[in-house]
Amino acid sequence: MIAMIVRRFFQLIFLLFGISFLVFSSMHIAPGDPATMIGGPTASESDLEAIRNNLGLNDPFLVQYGRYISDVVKGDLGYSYQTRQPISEAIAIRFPNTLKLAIASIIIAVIIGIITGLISALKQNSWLDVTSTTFALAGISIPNFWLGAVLILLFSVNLQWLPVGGMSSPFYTVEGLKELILPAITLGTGSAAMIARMTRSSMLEVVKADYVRTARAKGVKERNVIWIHTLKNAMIPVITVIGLNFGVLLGGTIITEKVFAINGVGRLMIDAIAARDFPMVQGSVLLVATLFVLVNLIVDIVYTYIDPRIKFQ
Amino acid sequence: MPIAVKENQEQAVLLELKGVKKYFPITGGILKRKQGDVKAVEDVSLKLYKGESLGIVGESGCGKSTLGRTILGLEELTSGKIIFSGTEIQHLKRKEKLKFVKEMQMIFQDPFASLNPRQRIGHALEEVFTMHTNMSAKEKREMVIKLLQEVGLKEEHFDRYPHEFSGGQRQRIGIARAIALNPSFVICDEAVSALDVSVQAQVLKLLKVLQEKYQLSYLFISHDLGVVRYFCDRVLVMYLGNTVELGTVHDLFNKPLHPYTQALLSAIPRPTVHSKHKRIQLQGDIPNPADPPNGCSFHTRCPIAADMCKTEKPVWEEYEPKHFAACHFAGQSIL
Amino acid sequence: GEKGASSDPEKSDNGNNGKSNEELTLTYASVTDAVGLSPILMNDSASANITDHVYEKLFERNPNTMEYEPVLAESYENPDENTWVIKLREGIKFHDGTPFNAEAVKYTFDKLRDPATAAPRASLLEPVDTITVKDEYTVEIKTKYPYGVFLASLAHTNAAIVSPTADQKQDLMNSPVGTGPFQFVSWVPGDQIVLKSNPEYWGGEPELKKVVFKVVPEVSTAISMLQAGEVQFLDNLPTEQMKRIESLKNVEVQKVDGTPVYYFTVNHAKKENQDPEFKKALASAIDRDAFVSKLNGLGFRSDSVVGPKVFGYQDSADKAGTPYDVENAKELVKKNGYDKRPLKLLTANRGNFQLMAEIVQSQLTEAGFNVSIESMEWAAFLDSARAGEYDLSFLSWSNITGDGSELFYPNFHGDNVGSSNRAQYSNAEFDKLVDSSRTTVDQNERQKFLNQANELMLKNDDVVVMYHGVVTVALNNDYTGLVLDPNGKWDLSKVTRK
Amino acid sequence: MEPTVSIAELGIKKPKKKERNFIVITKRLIKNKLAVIGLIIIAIQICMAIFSPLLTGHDPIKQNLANSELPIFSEDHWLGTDNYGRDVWSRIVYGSRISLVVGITAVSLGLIGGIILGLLGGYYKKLDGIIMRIVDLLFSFPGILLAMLIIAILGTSLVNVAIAISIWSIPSCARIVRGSVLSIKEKEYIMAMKSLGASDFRIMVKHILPNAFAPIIVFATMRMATAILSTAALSYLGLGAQPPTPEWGAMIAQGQGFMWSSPHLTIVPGIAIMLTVFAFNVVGDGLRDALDPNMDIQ
Amino acid sequence: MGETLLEVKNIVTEFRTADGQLSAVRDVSFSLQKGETLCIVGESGCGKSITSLSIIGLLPSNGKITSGEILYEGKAIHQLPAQKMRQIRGNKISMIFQEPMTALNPVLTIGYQIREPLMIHQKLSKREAIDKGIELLKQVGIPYPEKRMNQYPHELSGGMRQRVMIAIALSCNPGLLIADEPTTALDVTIQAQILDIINRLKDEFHMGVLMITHDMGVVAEVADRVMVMYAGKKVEEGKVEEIFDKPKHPYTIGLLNSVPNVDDPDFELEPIPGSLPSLDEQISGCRFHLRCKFAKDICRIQEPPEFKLSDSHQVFCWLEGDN
Ligand SMILES: Nc1ncnc2c1ncn2[C@@H]1O[C@H](COP(=O)(O)OP(=O)(O)OP(=O)(O)O)[C@@H](O)[C@H]1O
Ligand SMILES: Nc1ncnc2c1ncn2[C@@H]1O[C@H](COP(=O)(O)OP(=O)(O)OP(=O)(O)O)[C@@H](O)[C@H]1O
Ligand SMILES: [Mg+2]
Ligand SMILES: [Mg+2]
Repeated sequence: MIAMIVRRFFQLIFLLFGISFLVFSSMHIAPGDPATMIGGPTASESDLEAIRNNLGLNDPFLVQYGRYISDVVKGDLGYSYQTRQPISEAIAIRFPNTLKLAIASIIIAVIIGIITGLISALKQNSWLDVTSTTFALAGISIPNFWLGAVLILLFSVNLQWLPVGGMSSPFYTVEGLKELILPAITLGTGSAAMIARMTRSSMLEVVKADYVRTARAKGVKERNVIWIHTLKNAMIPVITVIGLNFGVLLGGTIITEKVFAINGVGRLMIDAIAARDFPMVQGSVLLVATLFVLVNLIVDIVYTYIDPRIKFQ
Repeated sequence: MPIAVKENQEQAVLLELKGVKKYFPITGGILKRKQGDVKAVEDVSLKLYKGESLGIVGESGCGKSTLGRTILGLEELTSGKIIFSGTEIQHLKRKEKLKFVKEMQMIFQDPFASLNPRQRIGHALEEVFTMHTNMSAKEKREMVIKLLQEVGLKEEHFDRYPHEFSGGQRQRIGIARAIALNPSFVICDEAVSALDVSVQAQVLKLLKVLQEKYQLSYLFISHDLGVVRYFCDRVLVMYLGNTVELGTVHDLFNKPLHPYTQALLSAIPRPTVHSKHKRIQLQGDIPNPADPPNGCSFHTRCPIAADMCKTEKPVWEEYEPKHFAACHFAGQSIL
Repeated sequence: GEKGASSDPEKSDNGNNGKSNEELTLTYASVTDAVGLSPILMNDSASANITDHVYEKLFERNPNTMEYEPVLAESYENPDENTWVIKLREGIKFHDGTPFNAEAVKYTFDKLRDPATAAPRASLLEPVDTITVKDEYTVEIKTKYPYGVFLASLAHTNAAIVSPTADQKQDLMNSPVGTGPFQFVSWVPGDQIVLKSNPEYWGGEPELKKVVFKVVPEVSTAISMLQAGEVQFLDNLPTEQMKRIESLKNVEVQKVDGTPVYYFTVNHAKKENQDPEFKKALASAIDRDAFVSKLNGLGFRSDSVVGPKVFGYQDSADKAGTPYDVENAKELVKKNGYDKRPLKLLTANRGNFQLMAEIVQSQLTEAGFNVSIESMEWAAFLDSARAGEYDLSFLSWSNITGDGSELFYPNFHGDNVGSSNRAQYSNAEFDKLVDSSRTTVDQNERQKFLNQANELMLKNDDVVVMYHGVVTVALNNDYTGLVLDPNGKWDLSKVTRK
Repeated sequence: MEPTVSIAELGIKKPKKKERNFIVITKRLIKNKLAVIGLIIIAIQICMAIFSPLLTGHDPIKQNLANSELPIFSEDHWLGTDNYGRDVWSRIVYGSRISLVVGITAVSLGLIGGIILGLLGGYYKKLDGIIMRIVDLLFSFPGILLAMLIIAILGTSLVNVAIAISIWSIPSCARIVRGSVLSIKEKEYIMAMKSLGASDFRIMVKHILPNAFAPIIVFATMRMATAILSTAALSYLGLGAQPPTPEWGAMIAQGQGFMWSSPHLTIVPGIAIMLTVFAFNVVGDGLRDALDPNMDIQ
Repeated sequence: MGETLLEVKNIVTEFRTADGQLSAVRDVSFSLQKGETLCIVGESGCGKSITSLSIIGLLPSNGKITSGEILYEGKAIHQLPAQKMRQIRGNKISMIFQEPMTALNPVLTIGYQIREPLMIHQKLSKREAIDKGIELLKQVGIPYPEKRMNQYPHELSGGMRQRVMIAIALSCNPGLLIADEPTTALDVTIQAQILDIINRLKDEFHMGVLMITHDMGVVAEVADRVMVMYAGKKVEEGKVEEIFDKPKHPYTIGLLNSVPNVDDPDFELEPIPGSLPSLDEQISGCRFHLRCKFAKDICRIQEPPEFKLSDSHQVFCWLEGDN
């Protein structure tokens, strides 16, 4: 296991190199000039030139990239073009919110997804199955901004049960939880739908397995047949989906963060892209890639707990 | 007597194996370095004569299939020589090998698994000609229909999918595909094990008929000794990648030299209620092929193992004419 | 004039009634976060909204009289055209205790001018030659040439005075220190900035004790927050949501005719676009009245490029553009075969640009032109427009200083083709008029030059003014006293509870 | 040694009606009520796209500022008009062309890329490491940046949006295909093809690919939905269809500002997208079930 | 012997499928005494497994016993509510399934799986169940049973897994053990071990064993009585000697002639021509007549009734009617 973690770590380094080069070059190829974004639309040529020189944007591409990489290797992610704030600090402020949101919505997604998936699998082709399938598909098809706006209108503006947006209280307080509910639901529905569908098909496969029949032949209670003998086996592909979704969520989800005024990594990245704040884009993409690999690693470790057959050399 | 008939042909060696080894590397560690080998086939040498059926028996996992696949070049040879019709074929490139592919064919254990479930069987058979000949579509179709008839199927089966056939029929298709290019050598890798006794009997008959007709040589892999006895001329017994005994059916079944052969023969459940055999109970399970025991690989389960068996590897010797074995106590009964 | 929306006499439940005993607090929702809080280094309106409350400038334009009035300055005189002697107000202290004096002014302006600073708006002081401290409270500034827009420049947000000690000690970008009515408390980047009242403010401590600038990127969410009472104040209300906002019971909308101008332009760098009939045909094809009716009251009509709230305006220019006449346009199109030429209409996909583009595209099509829209996000748009990769486009300018030269020079002067002159407009006669307006100190003279320049553009149909912006805010009914400037800025220092 | 029974009469099942594979699958599909509903919706949509002019009395881009924001069930405009006074129904009908075309193009391009990567990675152990790292890279590269890059290089056209979306699909498609290839290539019929001397290309294309079809089809229909939603998301970010071209995603994005005054401007295209997504998903579900060999037993 | 353990009377088991109702088991009756081994033989797909699953009540969800009854120790069990049936399963009747590789749950330890029935039916504490489990593993000849308790199925060889299955099946000393091809997937040497264990335990606990197989060798080895099935029907039943020495039904004869004899090199195979009809095929008369060399007119028209040849030997074939 340790060996696997170490190997993944090496792979991660290569991946990050690749990603950073890709991001760096695409930011340079894409139209839009960081200097204009700092100087504003009416900045004069001399103003822009001063800004460019100051940021080193007049150097050749490879020189800029080399400088960036050597800083990163030294542990310095650089400073924002826009705010001149250290990138690591900017990310450190946003990441906890994204993390909270990602965890909350994956919890919601897992609970809803597994339960609906289980129901539809156990009552295959019944009206319950059709209903939950329909719900799952509705969940996957509703655009997030739409769902978010409607939830806000309903629960925050009309009923006034929950705050409209923002995320300022610690998650363990009542306020903190209230702030999380709507965005987590908005964000979680898509993943819930995926998890539900995965659970359904995986369960349908596993309930056919011989060992489930063995369990019944032993006289095991139906409840235990499902929860002990079936579910654990069915979870293996579901875990992959959960992991993939969680990885994506951890990278921040622009629309939900925007709609609920959450100060998260997704918005940071999108704002940085819009403002051509290269170092900030780099920093957030590297964070996302790292998280992605990390989550995959965790998923793989979870596998070994769920399925003893899986071993990592 | 078939054996007598084949005595004359013995001179014509079709296939010769010399010291064939096949190891599968076990990799591990951070850099996926090689950590050891599964010694699936360990030093096999033998000759196969034209028109004969050579049976290979042995416990599951002892390397029978690997040997078969290695001969066909489906697995890369670790070391040794494979000589087919006088040509060493183990190092040939794919292009050069195509010629031999036509000569050497294989019938697989699971007739269903060895057919592409999404291909009509007619097309599956046509594909063989597409790959190796320049026949026109019409010629191919005619050939396929002839083939189908040859194995007892009909033209109307041409457009069916594998799942629309019964197990026996599917195995016939597998046979048709194997004989399509007029091979001289066919490996049957447990070709009848998946079939039910009554279907198995049908297929065995068919194989025999074809052998007569085309002078085929079979390498017949099986763990059913009854079938082997019925079908083969000579038998090779393998244990944990090693050849332990080779002899004619008659010799081997009547005078087994190796204790493992003896155990195997005694363990066969006889479909008769009267002559209850004394069974030899082997203790323990088959050792891990990645970590075979020293000395004789069978010593861990051998009832007559002595100290020397634990340290010294027995040599492959011809104890009687055409009857080989590798055992320090060859011929000693273990009952 | 100032238009107040009809206020609802009923007090809303959503307001801050419960908090009446506490310190008066106001929360403002901003679509974007501030970039930084140093007037020298920032150049965006979200930051300006904050720095305007923390720092002060030497002068400020009175939104009503549109005259420049001294703030940190007490008075000024021009011994000659190139010399400005400014007397400063005495006894003012920065929030960190540093006294405000001539040194501070010199320090600030020198830093702004220094190329090493790379200040985005260093060009504000580009004509400045020397800055001399005459005494504790007097500075003398010499310009390289007579500079008529100097007071306007000094009234610009980016010309606010910073505390020299603070600037040397800390990064003003994230911990600003000025002389203003509010002082900085905290900033969680991306989330919110908190200011509190300055008890030692020379103009008297504001009643509003705490201001929270909250980042709410989605406007409709911000409106929901306003409705739910989570925020009390929004500005820059979007056209599409006006109906919704105006229907809210707990909110009062203020609208003021403003300085921003939105115009349609051809790419003047292309020869075929300089054809007067082509420009005339375009101008006649665009029905500005129909468009303005779609703005829900957030824009008003005037053909003049220099708007009514901008220095240099004369009401004779209101109708000086080519009037809408689709038949005339069709005729010109047919006559000159303009329909055969595919035209690319470049637009940014934000604010009302998209609306303009769609409506105008439809109107031009009606007249027979062959126009296709290409919309882009802001940064790419600015780049493409600057490079002149378009035939037609919409541009805008929200004039902070409210001076006509500040509109004409960056946007249309030949010097700035390739940078801020995205219309690629280059006309020697026009350039001369604008130069004169800048180098003349006599304001009446300047007015004349600006008007001539304005009329010149209109006569040639160089641009078609789509509308002039109406600046808006929506404020919770419990509050009053907010001052809204035509340039879109607002002042919270006089805000009180109703 | 002559066989006692004639071979021809051995083991022949009674000949069954010859049924083409797709007929069997269609039959099974038709038994699935949800899938049938989905198929009907898709059929309607295709009709909408092909016969748009016949289905609408209005020009989808014709503005009428005086008649803007008419509510649903207005006279002459049964789905109302948008804020430019354009008929919502005709925009929905014409919009189906783009949504379907973008969806199908994006998914097919993504499939091609994903299948190639997945096949190579799954089949050749040596390429697997590199290909999976490429896939990881594509996974973590922000989609928006990718879209911007493509649009920066190629422009803001719809085709390019399709390309952007298709590139998003590649990594997941590659993973799915690779997974199937890994298991299929161990199947005995692949070994059988090798023993017959088939080339790797033939094996991959003729024998592995058709058998990986079930997961690919399910993925494709799922992805079709995601693709249409992604155009919406891209339009929302300003990278979608260029106005005034009607496109559902852009319609939602534009209507968002009018959610309170004219909610139908978001809800109508929202429902259109939802129905499509729903239809493709249930058909995908149905197809998967129909292709499931387990159904064979019955 | 003598005490009747299980009685199956005229059961019919049907499947609801896309092609309509299909009968997999057609009117099968038999009985089993305590301490006796009954083997069911027949071609693959003839309904052996479905018969046994009908008894233990674990038919696939689309299957149902549509008529007939099953009596265990004289009490009907085919209509018991799920709750009651659970108390019987694993306790009074237990089953070993066809595939040792897949019948054990891969994610649960051997220990857990063997403890489970003990704790459910014998209400043992966890500690006691562990001890009993170790005891059972020892009985079926698994080396180092303590260690095995904490291992997972994939860490065991196929033979060991099948032995674990047997240990589980025997854990509550069932009165009836159903073994569905318990050795098909194994090699002869391992197969021999397992058959020995079952035989030994049968004698020890006086169980009834219902063994399903199509390997005639195995039958000869373990059976007291044999029932031959063809296409869902019982075609012949008798003592093992009767079946092997005096097979009456042409199908039984064909089956025996299809097995190569290891001990007789000159034995010539005589395969039964044709193949098993599919379930939905409508066949009038005897279901075997299409493949029967001796089929007469009546065979094609009317189903043969039971002909008793001796107390223990019955056959369903018109040919017997002639004698
Ligand atoms: N690709 C492979 N990689 C690693 N080990 C392998 C591979 N193929 C086979 N082996 C191992 O080689 C040994 C011999 O396998 P092989 O399939 O030849 O046995 P067999 O005699 O055919 O068994 P069976 O009767 O079960 O078919 C086994 O231990 C097997 O696990
Ligand atoms: N769930 C099901 N739905 C429909 N038909 C089924 C189902 N399960 C089994 N059958 C059919 O019932 C018949 C009897 O099956 P059964 O499993 O009893 O055969 P078997 O005699 O045990 O064969 P084998 O020796 O291969 O195990 C077969 O034709 C099979 O296809
Ligand atoms: Mg094998
Ligand atoms: Mg069975």
